[in-house]
Order: sequence, then structure tokens, then C-alpha cells
Amino acid sequence: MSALTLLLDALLAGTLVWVAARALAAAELVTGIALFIAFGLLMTIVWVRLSAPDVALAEAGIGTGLTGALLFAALARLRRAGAPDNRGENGDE
Amino acid sequence: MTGAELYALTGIALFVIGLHGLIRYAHLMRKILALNVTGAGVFLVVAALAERGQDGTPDPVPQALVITGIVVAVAATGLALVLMLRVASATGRAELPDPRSE
Amino acid sequence: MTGADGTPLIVAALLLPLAGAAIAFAMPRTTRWVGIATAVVLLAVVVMLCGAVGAGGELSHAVGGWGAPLGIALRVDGLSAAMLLTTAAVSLAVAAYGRSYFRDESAGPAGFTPLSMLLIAGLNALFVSGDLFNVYVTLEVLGLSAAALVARAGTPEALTGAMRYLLVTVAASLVYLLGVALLYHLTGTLDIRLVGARLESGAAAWSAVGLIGAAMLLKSAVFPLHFWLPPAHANAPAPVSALLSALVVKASLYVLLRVWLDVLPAARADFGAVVGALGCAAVLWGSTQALRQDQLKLLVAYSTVAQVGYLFIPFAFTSAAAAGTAWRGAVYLVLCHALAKTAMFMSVGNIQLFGGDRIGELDRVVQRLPLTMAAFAVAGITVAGLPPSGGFVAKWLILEAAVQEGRWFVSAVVLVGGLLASIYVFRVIGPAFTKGAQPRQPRRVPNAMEWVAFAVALATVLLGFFGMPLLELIDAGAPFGNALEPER
Amino acid sequence: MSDAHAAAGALAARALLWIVLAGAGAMLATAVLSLPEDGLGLADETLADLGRTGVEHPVTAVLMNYRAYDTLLEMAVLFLALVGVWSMAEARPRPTAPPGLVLQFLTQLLVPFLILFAGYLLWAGAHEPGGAFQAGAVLAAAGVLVTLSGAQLPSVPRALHRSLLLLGLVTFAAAGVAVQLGGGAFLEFPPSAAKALILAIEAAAGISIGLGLVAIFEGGRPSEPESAPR
Amino acid sequence: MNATFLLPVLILLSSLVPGMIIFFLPEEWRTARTALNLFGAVLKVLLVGLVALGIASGEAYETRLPLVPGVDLALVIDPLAILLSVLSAVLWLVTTIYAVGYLEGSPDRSRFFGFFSICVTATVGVAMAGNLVTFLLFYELLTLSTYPLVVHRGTEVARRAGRAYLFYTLTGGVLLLAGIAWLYGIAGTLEFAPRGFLSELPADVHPELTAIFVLLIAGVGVKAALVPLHGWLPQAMVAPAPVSALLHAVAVVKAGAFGIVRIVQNVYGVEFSEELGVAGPLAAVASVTIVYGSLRALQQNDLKRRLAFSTVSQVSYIALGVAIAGPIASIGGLVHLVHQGIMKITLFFCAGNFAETLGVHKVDEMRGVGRRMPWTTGAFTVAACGMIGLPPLAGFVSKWYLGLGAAAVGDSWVILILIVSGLLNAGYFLPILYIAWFEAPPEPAEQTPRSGGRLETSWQLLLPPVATAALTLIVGLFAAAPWSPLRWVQLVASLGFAE
Repeated sequence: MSALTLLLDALLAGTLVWVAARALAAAELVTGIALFIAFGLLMTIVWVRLSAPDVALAEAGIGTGLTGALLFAALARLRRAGAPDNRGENGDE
Repeated sequence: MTGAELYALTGIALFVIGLHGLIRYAHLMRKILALNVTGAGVFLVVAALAERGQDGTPDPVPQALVITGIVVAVAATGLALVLMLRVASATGRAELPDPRSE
Repeated sequence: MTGADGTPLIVAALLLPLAGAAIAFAMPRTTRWVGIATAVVLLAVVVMLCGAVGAGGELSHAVGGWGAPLGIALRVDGLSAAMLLTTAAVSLAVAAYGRSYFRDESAGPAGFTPLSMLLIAGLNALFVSGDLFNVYVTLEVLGLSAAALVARAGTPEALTGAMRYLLVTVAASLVYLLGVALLYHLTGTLDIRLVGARLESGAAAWSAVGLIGAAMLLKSAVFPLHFWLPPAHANAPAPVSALLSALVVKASLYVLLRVWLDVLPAARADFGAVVGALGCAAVLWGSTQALRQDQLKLLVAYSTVAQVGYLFIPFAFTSAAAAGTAWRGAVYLVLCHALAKTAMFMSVGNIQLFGGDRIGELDRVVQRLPLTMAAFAVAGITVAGLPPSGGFVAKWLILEAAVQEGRWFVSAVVLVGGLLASIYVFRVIGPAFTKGAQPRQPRRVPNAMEWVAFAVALATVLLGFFGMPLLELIDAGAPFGNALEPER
Repeated sequence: MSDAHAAAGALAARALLWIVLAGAGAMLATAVLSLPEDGLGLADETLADLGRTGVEHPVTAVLMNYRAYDTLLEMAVLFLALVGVWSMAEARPRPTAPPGLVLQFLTQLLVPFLILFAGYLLWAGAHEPGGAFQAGAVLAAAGVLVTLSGAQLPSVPRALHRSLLLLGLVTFAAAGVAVQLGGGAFLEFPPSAAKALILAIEAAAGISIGLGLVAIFEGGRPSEPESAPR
Repeated sequence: MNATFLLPVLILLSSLVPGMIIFFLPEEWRTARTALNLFGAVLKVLLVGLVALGIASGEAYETRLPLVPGVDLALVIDPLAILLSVLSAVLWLVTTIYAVGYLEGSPDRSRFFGFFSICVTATVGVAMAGNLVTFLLFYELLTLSTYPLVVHRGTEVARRAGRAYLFYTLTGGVLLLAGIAWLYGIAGTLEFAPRGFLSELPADVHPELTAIFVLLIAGVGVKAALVPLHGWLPQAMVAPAPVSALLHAVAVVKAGAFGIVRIVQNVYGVEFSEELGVAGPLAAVASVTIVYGSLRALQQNDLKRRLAFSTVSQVSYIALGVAIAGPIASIGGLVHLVHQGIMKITLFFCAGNFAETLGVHKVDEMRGVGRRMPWTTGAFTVAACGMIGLPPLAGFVSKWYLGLGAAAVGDSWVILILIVSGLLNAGYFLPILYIAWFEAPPEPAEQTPRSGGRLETSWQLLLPPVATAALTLIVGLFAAAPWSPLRWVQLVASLGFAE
């Protein structure tokens, strides 16, 4: 494992964790979901790095694509239903 | 510290972040997001350590498990989102009443 | 590898409910009878399977013809057979009851029948599975179908209960999966028996078992982790609460028991002691909470928390003989409690349909529903473990084991639990004898619902007298025998 | 005074939560690091018998042959999620805001390609990464695109739509039982017919998964009335 | 499946099956219900008679059904079992006739008679139990089936009495279960043996055996109404008269006393309990109960409560008899089991008649009752004198043997207890008799509609007390006759002791 690829992997892993943390703690739900989709894409790259192409395809197609679509559709319906949705950073009650 | 172990540790980190989000945030959408992150973390642990096959070919079994896991996760998410919408329309709030009140 | 005689039965037990669900989904007009038809055929298949297991010991079936490490092995020993029998019996009762309980609802493609059939399929798959990841998928099937069924009630409380239930069950399954991942990378296989054979105790093994233990304790709503159960079970429609309390809560106990028997590394005394202590706490906490409830369904739900506590007590036993007796008692209690709780929730469903769910206003309700009250009373006898019932046989076995090992605290808990249970049961039966004015016009309860509830309650009393064949069935294939010597 | 107190309490609770989870995480990390180096996976066993599975790509072999039973149950999970969604909600017609020109053009361009790509993935699954799930995902993407762009899905009669949703599960179970009737265990594909059987199952599964995921995206059962009163 | 296996089960079914059918009979089917009930009662008396003949000629009756691994559901009919079975069967027949008359026109009779027959099944089951687990099974079934009878009236008072009844009996049941489980842990078997099965256990378990003895006696003591545990009995008098008559004078209380006899004789063995030093305290508790019960009875103005406290004291004679070492005292105790049942049931029947026909509930309202209801008061007098222990009657026989047994063993203080309690009995019965016979009725009381033409009340209410009063007389006079309870008890006692 040459040091360079290890460094790259560490960088990728670090961003992945950081994006995940930010997605959950995002002020607006919309940004949360957008970050979650970014998280999905990073996961796809990680699967490629782990030489698991099938999983990368599945992650991209279902884990990111479809889940993202579901989340945005649900958010839209939630807004239409009028439920307050943007519990930001402080909203934890 | 090979790449595989690095990603396994990332998986553990995602698992912890996900559980924390699930418990910490009240909004149901955030809880569902947190569930997906936890799932991703677990899948990472399942498949990451498999990459150290002897002659470099990765062990296919964990990868198959992860694919099945991902599809199960999307099924659960789909159901959870519809249930969340029903809860929101029924109670007017997309959050769960405090369980300790019972 | 492929046991010739029993295998078609095992596969039939899996595919029948799936077929039932598919038919009910594809042809919605048939939902009224497909539920019962499948349940009857399933019961017949399971009874034959139990006969085969009783006679020939453990049956195993390698799906896909591959050996254990690669493929998935299905195994049915005494323990699985007993759980399958419980599931089949309860699903038949619930199908019969559900048919008239959900009569007025439009027979859409996605009603009670397909969901309950899928739940039963998940349960059957879980009880025969010998593969850790396969158990994960069955747990997901259970969790999703149970949550969807709870939500069918449509009331705000039911929906929030279902939501919390779904989040808890999916999270617990993921924690379980992480445990399985560690075990896979430690032993290189997913088959429960092989993992048990290859596993040596170490940091990773301990944390894996800890994860699986925590996940299953959360799904079984054992005392500190029981917060999600009462609102879910109490607010769901009556047949759904029956399915949940009788079967789904016990599935995770079954998984923990399998892991405990086949996988756990040698040093298990302290892990067992912790779980046993939690069980005792659950018995006391659940019973006292049940005493304080004014709503009937919450009382019965907290009674489930208490009774599940009983099922975790045998973990605390160490000597092989005592633990063997205790586990026979616990599995028998699973069967009796399942039937008793089904009868109880059905009678509560009848009372709710009739009008009024408060214990305070029970005396107005019950004069016109003598059969339902009788069902609740007879089922209550089993829950309290009073003699003429199956519950007594189970409690006696656990008590006997506790005395054998000189565990006074456990025997005290078992006795006090029984006393508390009889108090909250009689708190409901008391008003049955007083007269009260009927404020509003009550709705007529179809007598099919009353008779099903009474028949199931009567079955628990019969289990009190004819328990021996079932106790021998539980022993077939020595599920508790070989894996129980304390030091490996 | 009380709200400051409450805030402090909440802070303490959050800190406690972090400590507990961090502790658990650390324990798991040490466990992961202490896993044996030599990677005891099942890689070599799968490769040894690959010839008899009728499929060259190991992952598809595991999914469709070695652990076919898992995949069958997993199809049941998807079907269950669909039934759950349908049992909980009624698909409200989407507000028909006219879709932007870009979306309409993109859909017309992409959908046929996506369907073709899904077919390719199904076929390629036998010898390189691909297979039922990936094909299903792509098909679902096409379906989602169509619904998003406001164009009504071709009004498939209700019963056909339901049977297509069931197709994957039914074919899988039927194949498993058929093989068992012909001797051998449940889902034990004879090496000779394995390739054909797996391909058929994968095709059916792909369609079902695609339609299933689109139906879950719809978020509710198609509104009544029943199509053709039988 | 020969007769010896089937008969015990038939005896149980003879009351269980009619009971189950009666539950589902609609309320108006009065004749069908009565016919079914009487058929069951007569059948049971015949079957028990048949079995009694068999036992006398040396037959053995035993039914075993595997209940739990290691313990069976055992129905073993030994002479002691015959005693309680005969008592229950005969008195059930009599009480059914009485109850049919008493409950004329009241609601929920199907439910009443259903639970009534299950309760008798439980009593006979207690009698025939072959081991402690079967005993516990029917003992708890008795609790469950008597609760609905206690709260039958449905009033708030009845429910409170029911709650008290439940609290006492369920706690008793738990104590009994604890004792039995602990004993099974030590002894490994629970089968009743003629002279107990614990004597050959090693000495180091003796303290545990003593503790178990306390648990077991406390468990059965609740139903036998030993002093600290008797609180439920007076409150349960709110139940209708037939319930008080059969249950609280015969079934429930006798099951408790029978339990004490089984534990002392067939679990520990009389010699071993003497050696263990537990017989003395039991005798003491019994004596305290005897005196305490009589004292409290003195203060009661309500007739049924007075009879209830009298029951509390009388039942302890049985415990006293068994606790005193030596065969003669236990003969006295055992025969009192039967005699007290007959006498007490007569008293309750009469109390029921007074309440139903004349609306008389309090003792001071009974002035001149003798003139208005000569037959009933006559029966009451016979039974009352029997309770006091006047010679020709049943009560005298048992007290006589108790005194003899105590003297034989040298426990002279027991004789003192017998005399004191005899005086106290007189203290609370004789004033009633005096008021009833020698004082004029307060005002020209008109006959209530219940009059049975020339009889003072309907025949169903009159025949039972007179019959049981006659029985008291016969049993007293012909005590030495071959088929009398006394002869039968001597047979039991001879089995229970070495010589």
C-alpha cells in the first residue's frame, strides 16, 4: 500500500465522515438531504476503491439515486402537509 | 493499517454518527436520514474487511450481503417516509411525542 | 445433508404464507377466505413437521444443495418446531378473528391479510433459519410488516406507535447486522453452528455477541428498553396486538437463545447473569406498571412486558440440568403465553368494539359479553400462572430450576410476578359481576369473534393438562442438551 | 432560571450521549482492528464451485445460486414494503405544474436509453458486475423520471400491474419448487439448466424491482376504481 | 382403562360436565338446569358410594396423567379421600335442592350453578389428590371457582368481600406453591405416603423442612381460617345462603383443613412432625383460633357473621386433633371434619330460611321465631346443641375423642381448651335458642308469600335443614354402626399410625 493511496483513502474516508455528520446536523432539511446524496456518491467511490463494482452500482442506483428521490418527494409532501420541517441545529426537543 | 481496515473504521464512525443522529434529533426526517447513515456504516464494515482476499480477488459473499442490505434499507426507508407523512398529517407535527410521557 | 422426509414440509411452511400473501394481493376479492385457508393448511403442515421432528430428531435442509459454509442450511429441532407450532396456532386464531374484525373495511389489495401473511412467513423463515444473515433478513420482514400492521389502526397514537416501532426495529436489526459482520470476519462463515464451533473468546467475539445481545434485548422490549412496546401494542388493532404480543416479541428472544446456545464463547456466566437480572426486573416493572393502567389494552401490553421478563430468567442459570429444565419451561411459557395473550387481546378488542376501553366503565360493558369476559378470565389464569393452566406448568418448571440452583431471588420474583399478575387480571374481572347502566347504544359484537377468543382461552387450559407431548417435542434434537455444559 | 437549568440539562444529556456512543465506537474499533489478518473469507470456496453455478461472475453466483434463498426473502421484503406503503396511503395525483422544458427533453432522451441499459445490465450480470438489482434500480430511475416529468404512466390495467409487481417473487419461488420437485433441494439449480434459470429469474426480478421501487416512490396505492370489474 | 383408572375421573366429570353445560343454558331453562344439576349430584353420590364400597373391600383406585416432567396429575382414592368426597357429594345434593328453592326468580342462575358445580369438582379433586401438585391444582381451582360465587350478588359490598377473599386466598396459594417447589427441590418427590415421605431425609435439611412446614401450613391455613389468616371468612358471608352453606361450611374451609391433615399425616407423618417439633406450635395456633373464634362469635349480632366465626373456631378442632400426637386425637379431629360439616350446613340453611322467609338477619330480631317456623328452628336447635357438644349428637363424639386423645398423650391443657370452647359455644348458641322458643314474636307477623301452603316455607327450603339435622342425630346415635363416619375414620387412623 503505497503511502500516497493510503493518504488518498484517508482523505476520502475523512470527507465521507464529515459529510455524514454535516448532513444530520444541517440547519435546513433540504441541505441535509442534499448532503446525504453527496454522502451517497462518496460511498459509491469508496465501493469502487474497495474493488466492489456491483456494490458501487447498487449504491449509486438505489442507495443514492432512489433514496434521494424518495427523500425529496417526501419533503415536498411534508411541506404541502404544512408540518413545520426545518428544525435547525438548535431544534432538538 | 491497510485500506480495508481504514474503511472498516470509517464504517464504525458512520455507525456511531448514525446512532447519535437517530437518538439526538427529534424530526422524523432526520431520524430516517440517520438510519440510512447507520446502515451505510454497517455495510461498510461488512464489505471493507472482505477486500483482503489472499490473491487480491475480493471475497464476493460480503458484497452480495451488502447489495441485499442496500435493497432492504431502501424498502425500509420508503415505508418509513410514507409512515412519517401519515404521522405528520395525523398529528400535525413530524415528530414523536416524548416516550417518557407514557 | 438433505433430510428426505421432513424437507418438503419445511419449504411448505415457508412458502405457504408467502403464497397466501401473493394471492391476497393479486386477487383482493379473495382476501376474505384466503387468510383462513392458508392458516389451516399451514397448521396441518406444521403439525406434520412437529411429528417428524418428534420422531426423527432434528431435520435439516441445505437450500440450493450447497454445504453449510457457502449455502444456507435450514434446521428444525424441538425448539424451532415448538415456535412454528405456536405461530401456526396463533395465526389461525388471528385469521379467523381478523376476518370479522376487519369485515367492514374495503377488501383492497393491501389489507390485513397480505400483511399478516407476510409476518407469518417472516416468523416461519426465522424459526427454521440456520444462517445469521438470513436471520437478519427475516427480522427485517418481521419489523416492517409489524409496523405496517400497527399503522392500520389509523389513529394518531397508532401511527406514532408504529413509527417509533419501525425506527427501533430497523435500528436494532442494523446493530445485529454489525455483530454478524464481526462474527463473519472472525470465523469466515455465517452458519450458526459453524460460527459456534470456530469462535474463540476475544475482544471482537465479545463485542459481536454484545451487539447481538443488545439488539435482541431492544427488540424483545426487555425492561429498560421496553418504552416502544406499550404504545405500539396498545394502539394497534386487536388482532395485530395479538400477533405482536404473542409472536413477534418472542422472535428476538429465539434469536438470542440460538446465539446463546450455539455461538456464545465459553465464558457466559456474567452475560447470562445480566440478562437474567434484566428479566427479573422486567417481570416486576411490567407487573407494577400493568397495575397502574386504567386503559385495558395498555394493561395487557404491560403484562406482555412482564411475561417476556419471565422468558429471560433462564439465562441466569448455569448448571446444565437446571438450565435445561428452565428453558423447557420458558419455551412452554412462550406457547401458553402466546395463546393466552391472543385470547386476551381478542376479548379486549371485543370490549372496545362494544364500546368503552376504560377499566372503570367495564361493569356497563361486560353484562352483555359473558363469553368475552370468560375468555379474558381464563386467559388471565394462564398469565398469572395459576394451576389449572399451561402457564402454571411453565412457571413450575422455572421455579423448580430456580430451587435446584438455590436462586432464592429468582424464585421470589417468579412467585411475586404471579401474584401481581393475578391482581391485575382480577382487577379487570371484578367489575364483570356488578350491574351498570349502559350509557350509549352499544355496537353488536359478531359472535364469531367471541367464540374464537373463548376457544383460544380454553386451549390454554388444555395445555395445562396435556403438556407432556409438547414438552417432549421441545426436547427433540436436544436444542438445550449438548450446548449447555458451562465450560466449553 | 428554569430554562437556563433546562438548557444545561439538555447540554449534559447531549454530552452524555456523545460519551456513551464514542465509548461504544472505540470498543468496536479495537474489535475491528483485532480481527485476524489473514481474512478468513469464503472467496476460495465460491471460486472453486463457480463452474457449477452456471454464472461466471462470483457476486451474481452468490446472490443467485449460493445464497439464492436470501435473495428470495429480500424480494419478499421489497414486496412487503410495497404492500405496507399501499396499505398506509392513497396515491394523491401530483399537482400538474407544467414540467420545465429541460426536464421534458431530458426525460425523452434518457428514458429509452435507461431501459436499454437496464436490459444490458441484466444480461451482463452473468459474467461481469450487473444483475437483477442494478437493472431494477436503473428501471426505477427511468420510472421516477417519467413520473417527475408529469407524463402519465401508460394506464396499465390494475390486475396486470399487480401481477408484474409479483412477478419476481413468484418466478423465484416457482423455480425453486420446480427444481425441488425434480429431485434435489429447494432452489438447487442443476448445473446444466442453471444459466437459463438464473437469467429468467433475474429478468423477472429486475422488472418487479423496478416497478416496485417506482410504486414505493409514488407513495401510495393507485386510487380506485378497480380497472376491469371481473 | 379398567374401572379403577376410570372411576376417579368419572367422579370429577360427574359435576364438571353438567357445570359446563349449565353455563351455556339460557336463563329461562329452569327445569332443564335443575334436572341436570340433580342428575349430576345423584350420579356423584352413587359413584362415591361405589368407590367407598370398593375401598372397604380392599380395591385401590388410582389415575395418573403426566402433568409436568417428574410430577403427575395423580388421583388416588384412599380412605381419607373418601371422607371428604362422601361429605361433599351428599351435601352438594342437599344444597342444590336448597339453592334451587332459595334462588327462585333471582338473575344469573346459570352462571351461579355453573360455578357451583366447578367448585364441587374442585373440592372432590382436593380430596382425591395423590400428590401435592394435584392438591395445589384443585386448591387454586377452588379459589377461582368460589370467587364468582362470593361476588354473585354484584353489590359493592360483595365486590369488596370478593377482593378480600382473593387477596387472602391468592397469597395463600403463592405461599403453598413456594413451599411445594422448595420441598420438591429437597425431597425429589411429592407423592402422599401413608406415614409421610420425609422421615428418612438427612438431619441437615430439618431446618429447611421446618420452614417449608410453615409455608405449607400458612398456604392451607388461609382456607382453614387459622387465626391470623381468617379475615376473609366473615366478610364472605355477604354471599347468598347456599354459597355460605356449602362453601364456607363445607367446601372451602374443609379443603383447608383437609390440606392440614394431608400435610401433617401424609407429607411429614405424625411421628416425624412431632420429632421435628412443628406439631406443638400448630396445636397452639389451633387452640388460639378455637378460643378467639368463639369469643368473636359472642359479639356478633348478625346471625350469619356469628355462624362464620363459629366456623373459624370449629375448623381448628380438626387441626388440633391432627396436631396432637397419637391415633385417638386424630380420630377426633378427622371425624369432626364430617360432623362439623353436617351441623354447620344445617345452621346456615336455617339462617337462610330465616332471612328469606321472615327477613330476620339479626340475632335480636329472632324473638318468637320458634312459633312461626317450628321445623326450621327445630333443626337449628339440634345442630346448635350438636355444636355445643351435647351427648347424643355428632359434635359430642368428636369432642369426646379429642379429649380422650389429649388425655392419652398427656396434653391436659387441650381438655381445658375443649371445656372453655364448649362453654363459649353454649354462650353464643343458647341465647339464640332461648329467644327463638320462649319469647313472643314482636307483632303478629304475617306470613310472607314464600309460604308453602301448610308448610312454613317452600319445601325446597325446609327439607334440606331437616334432613341434615336428622343426619346429625343419626351420626351421633349410631356412631358405632359399621358405616358411620367414626368407623371409617378409625380405619383411616389405623393406616396413619404404626400399630
